[in-house]
Amino acid sequence: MTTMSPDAGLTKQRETLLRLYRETARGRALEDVVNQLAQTRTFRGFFHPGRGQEGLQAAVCTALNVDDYLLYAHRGLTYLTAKGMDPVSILGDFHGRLAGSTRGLGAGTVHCVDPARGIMGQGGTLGSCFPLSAGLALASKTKGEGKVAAAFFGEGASARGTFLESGVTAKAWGLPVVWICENNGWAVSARVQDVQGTADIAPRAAALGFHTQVVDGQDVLAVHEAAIEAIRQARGGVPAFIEAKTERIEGHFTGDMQPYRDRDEVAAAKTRDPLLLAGQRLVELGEDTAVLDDIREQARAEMNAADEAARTSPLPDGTRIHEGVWA
Amino acid sequence: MTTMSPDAGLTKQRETLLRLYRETARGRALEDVVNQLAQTRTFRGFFHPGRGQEGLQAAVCTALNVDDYLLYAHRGLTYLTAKGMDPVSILGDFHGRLAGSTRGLGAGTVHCVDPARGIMGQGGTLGSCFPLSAGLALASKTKGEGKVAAAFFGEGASARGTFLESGVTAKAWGLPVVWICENNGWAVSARVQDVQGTADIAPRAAALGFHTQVVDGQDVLAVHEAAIEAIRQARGGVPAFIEAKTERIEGHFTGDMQPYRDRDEVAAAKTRDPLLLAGQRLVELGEDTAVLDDIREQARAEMNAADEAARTSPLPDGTRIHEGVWA
Amino acid sequence: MSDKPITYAWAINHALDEEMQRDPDVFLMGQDVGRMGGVFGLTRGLHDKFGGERVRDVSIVEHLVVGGAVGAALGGLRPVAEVQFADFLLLAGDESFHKMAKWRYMHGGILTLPMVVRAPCGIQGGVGAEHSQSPEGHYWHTPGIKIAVPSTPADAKGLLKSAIRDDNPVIYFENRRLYRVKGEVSADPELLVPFGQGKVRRVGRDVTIVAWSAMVDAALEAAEILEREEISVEIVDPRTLVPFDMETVSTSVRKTSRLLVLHEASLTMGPGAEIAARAADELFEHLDAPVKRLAGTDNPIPQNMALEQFCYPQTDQIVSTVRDLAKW
Amino acid sequence: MSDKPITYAWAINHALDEEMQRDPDVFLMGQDVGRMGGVFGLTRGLHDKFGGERVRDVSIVEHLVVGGAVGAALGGLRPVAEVQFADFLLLAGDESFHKMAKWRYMHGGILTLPMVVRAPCGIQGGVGAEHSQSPEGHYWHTPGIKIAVPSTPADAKGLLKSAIRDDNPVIYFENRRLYRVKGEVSADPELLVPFGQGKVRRVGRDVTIVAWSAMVDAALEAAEILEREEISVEIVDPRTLVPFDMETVSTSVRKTSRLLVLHEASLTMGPGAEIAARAADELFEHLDAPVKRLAGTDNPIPQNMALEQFCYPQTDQIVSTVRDLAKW
Ligand SMILES: Cc1ncc(C[n+]2csc(CCOP(=O)(O)OP(=O)(O)O)c2C)c(N)n1
Ligand SMILES: Cc1ncc(C[n+]2csc(CCOP(=O)(O)OP(=O)(O)O)c2C)c(N)n1
Ligand SMILES: [Mg+2]
Ligand SMILES: [Mg+2]
Repeated sequence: MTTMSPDAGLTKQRETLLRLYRETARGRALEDVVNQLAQTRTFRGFFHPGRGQEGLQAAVCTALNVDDYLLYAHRGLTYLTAKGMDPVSILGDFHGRLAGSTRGLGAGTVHCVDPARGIMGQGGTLGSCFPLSAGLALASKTKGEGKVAAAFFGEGASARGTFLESGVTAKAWGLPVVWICENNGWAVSARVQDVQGTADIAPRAAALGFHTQVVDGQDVLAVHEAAIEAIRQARGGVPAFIEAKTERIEGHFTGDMQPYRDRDEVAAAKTRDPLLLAGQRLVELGEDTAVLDDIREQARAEMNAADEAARTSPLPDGTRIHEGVWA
Repeated sequence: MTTMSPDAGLTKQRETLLRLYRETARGRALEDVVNQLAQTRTFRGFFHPGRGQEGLQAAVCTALNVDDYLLYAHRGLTYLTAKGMDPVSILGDFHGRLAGSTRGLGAGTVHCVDPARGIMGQGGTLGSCFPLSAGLALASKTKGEGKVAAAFFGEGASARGTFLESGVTAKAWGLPVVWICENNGWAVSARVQDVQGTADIAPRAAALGFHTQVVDGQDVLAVHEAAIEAIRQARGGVPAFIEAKTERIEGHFTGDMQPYRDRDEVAAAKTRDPLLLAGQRLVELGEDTAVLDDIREQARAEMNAADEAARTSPLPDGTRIHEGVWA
Repeated sequence: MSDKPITYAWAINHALDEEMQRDPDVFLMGQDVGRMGGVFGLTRGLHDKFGGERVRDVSIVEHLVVGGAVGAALGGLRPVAEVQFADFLLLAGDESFHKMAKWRYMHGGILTLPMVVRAPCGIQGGVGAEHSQSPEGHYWHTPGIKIAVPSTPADAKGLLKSAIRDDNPVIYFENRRLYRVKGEVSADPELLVPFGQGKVRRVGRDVTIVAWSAMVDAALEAAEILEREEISVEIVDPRTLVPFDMETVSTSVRKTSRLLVLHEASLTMGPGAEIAARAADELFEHLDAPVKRLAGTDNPIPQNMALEQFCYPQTDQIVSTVRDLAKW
Repeated sequence: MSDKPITYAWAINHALDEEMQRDPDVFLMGQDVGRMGGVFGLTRGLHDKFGGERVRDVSIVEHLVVGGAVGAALGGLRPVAEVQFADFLLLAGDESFHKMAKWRYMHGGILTLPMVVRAPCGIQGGVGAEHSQSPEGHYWHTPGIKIAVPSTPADAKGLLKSAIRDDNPVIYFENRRLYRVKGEVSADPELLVPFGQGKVRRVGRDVTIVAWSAMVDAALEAAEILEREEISVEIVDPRTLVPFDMETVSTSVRKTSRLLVLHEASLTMGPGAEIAARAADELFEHLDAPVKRLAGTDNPIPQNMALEQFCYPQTDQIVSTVRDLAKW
């Protein structure tokens, strides 16, 4: 690594931060559209708001190459936009229309897919990302493609048995997997300590020999740096793990009022909003607030336009259910 | 704990060691009978010889109370005899006769059962002991019975997802489980490093918050002490884990010539025979070799007599298959 | 807990409440069953009433939920485990197909596993391929497991209570489309619905429909329409698949000579196959028409809510199938 | 690899060898498939020939074996995964029932999963309830998975090669009782057996038996005995269950008017139910007798080898069932 003058370092940091701010803002703007769709009952399925976790998703996904594999999680949408997916095809899925990435079959976030950008989908059963990411990483390694396979999951899902089975194998085979645990402390209504007897997930990856980092998930720069290092390790054949301590600001799904959760805790979480924090940091670094306002405005405009395009796409008809079972 | 005079300490150690020697010898004598049955094709199923691992099995099971739960593993039989099960009913299972604990349904070691002695059986799928032991421990805890649930498994099985799911839950609920990993370095033909990327299993239990000990599995006294401590922890609500580094002296099953394994390694393993080592230690402590010879002779006589009783018991007829599906 | 109509969901809640009250060995375990009262609200109030030791939240650990219930049952408790969706029961494959079904038998028949797994099934709400299935067929092909498939609030309560008191492992499939359906439910805590006793939901002459769970209501609706065309439909609800009450089916088919089996699970190798096969053997001489099956389509369930209706039998399809059958 | 008779086990080995030779994306993964050559010796020599990168040993990680194969297939490889016993496939419930079967469909049909899982099935050798099953029925009820059930060495080779070249996920059930059975097998590496094409194993007039896997030999044996009584049996082996060749079955039943479905899996909700149900519908007017099923008993398989014979159809039972059928 070359050394930089303090000034160059700060400029670079500001550039990175701006990029992460933009991706965080884009993800949030997209979710705002989805919330709107949910409120107007245009979208009536389940949506798991990512508010509070957009920053870390942006920070990791912007560190990936376009052809690196991504298995995203259910909490929000920033994984997808930050990895380069077209918001029209994401929103097309929410509208259940042919513009969606699943051509009208899906409706909602769960199965958005974009293989050209390495976005290989999501399972409806938590923890299924572990063996799948190991398999994708194995394919990349076998073919000498140099791609990593990144998989996101919550701390709840990190208790699934697939974590262990895939972890020992990834280590034994030196697979380029990057596993990112979004530890928001809650799995629906269950507090992690209560059901797992610990608040810390990283030790279980370290025990298997993964390269392991624990990072403040609300600090986009810290997460971004951790991601770069994890990806470097993985490309070198050491499976890597990041535990990002984060905050679930909203309920588990849209409409969940979180009665099981302390109000003060939620209030405290709100103060750790990653977009807010990144914005403050940028201002500290001398960025003009107008620039930030503009970024957010652009993001909103982009997502509104995408929604317009998606909602006017045709609906599938009943025969659609029979397409795609077989290759 | 009260302090003892050095002499009293040695006497106690010798007594304990003698007891462990006897149980190790009994287990070995029983296996010798089974090997005989296999050689004469009286028993034609699979048997996984425990040679090399009898000592640790004896050392743990003699530390359990008669009503503590036991889920034993497939490697050998010393678990069962040391927990107090009648060799006639074990051998009855090998003969597939009504004297067997499964009344002729089983034939072989896998499903020997004796609920009166806490022996709750074995699954044919590795790793199924983890959730079952957690459930048994939960029952004991809920009912305030003070029993622990001990489960044995190899290092191969410790990669099964059930380990993780049951482990986090056992920790969260403070369940009295004692998990004993017999780490013999091999799962059939697979060396643990090659398929799990590590030779050490204990860290994955420690990561979940288990009380964890690593012990030389060929040293019966060391294992016995570790077992006493683990059981104490478990009864106090801290799930406990023991990794016993041990040796698989024979092939995976009777008849497996281990072509995949280095001869020197096997030869070295043989020098670490737990019965041999315990005998040497006893002699060092002043025990007469004649006493040891006598113990082994008695064990042989006991098991031969048991075999005689078992083999003359009636065979089940074809209707037996329909009994016991439903309560 | 009066005799006035309550929902299927409350009927389940009442059954749990009463049985926990009656027997201290009964306890609940599952994701969010505790303070939250279940993601569908089925266990509301039970955590407050019985405490965290008897209403146990877990992490995302389906193996532990089912396998732990097996262990707890062996240890003398009577667990009622919940998976959030019936599809997730398949994740605990070893624990459900092997441990729960076979542990007793493998160990000579001397151990007992009194346990229930509650499995919310059915297509509703755009939850997609892994949250919409009705996998009762997979378990009917697994000797050692009893299966309940209630279609009404009264049966939901009575069968769940029987399941909890049964000394065998039971999978209790509750259909999410029925949760808000109301019906009269007895407040008598000793009123059980026995396993293995089907019920004639509607008396008719011309065609027998065998249907359970949410398909019973669809069948009843179709029967009303057909009645206007003077086609008289008899509807048999087996209520449990294991044990299966073939006698009630036979009695009906002996009368009508025509059989339609109706279910939500996908057609091929679905539970209708077994019933049709038994009819083709045991009732051969009584049949005047081919045995028909109407069932879910042979594809995973799409997440798009608008497409769900195409994936399981709708009333008009039932009507036209019965109409054709009646012509024979 | 000549045309002289080889065993079913070697036929499988040859298929793997040839396909690995042909396509560098094909690789094997499973417990002990490497240096040991598999616990049943099926992969002997392949590790030496193709190296550890293409013949991969794993720990006790069935979830990873099946789910890893799904991932590897998505990444452009063509995995051939092995579970040591077909029963263990049920352990990877999420990975087989959900991921493997549905990942393509759930993602709009734009991803492709060319993968095979080899699953040794069948009752033999006293390995008990969790190592003896034939769970093809569970997977036939799972849209999105193809299923092969070869009964001869030639089909074992030809179907496995087709499976490996197929772009869909395939479960390949190889019966352990057949491993040592010999038969002529073509050495032509391009001779495939297509999926969905049943085969008439024996031509007859009076009764049709549908049988696959190890039950074909039992059916042939029974047919010889019945021939002496002048009962002429036609035997149809579907060879694959998905796709299922109903046409060959129909043609046969149209001729014989009598159908017996024979299989090793337990009777209730076994694959025979689907075939019988289809016959009861589609062939109703051609049937002169009840559709019969003869299958495994409805209990877990005991470990006592001496009891195994009571758990699946034996030749004498087939003979007497056909004899009764022929009387109609
Ligand atoms: C195997 C499985 N079990 C249960 C569920 C239902 N479920 C969906 S999200 C969720 C909570 C997940 O918690 P966590 O992994 O911490 O992610 P978070 O929602 O907090 O982002 C649950 C239980 C599921 N989808 N899959
Ligand atoms: C789930 C499962 N997978 C595979 C097997 C087949 N199998 C039986 S023993 C064994 C090796 C076990 O290794 P380990 O756990 O280390 O125990 P050891 O045999 O060394 O005592 C295997 C793979 C099984 N019984 N269950
Ligand atoms: Mg969480
Ligand atoms: Mg081992």
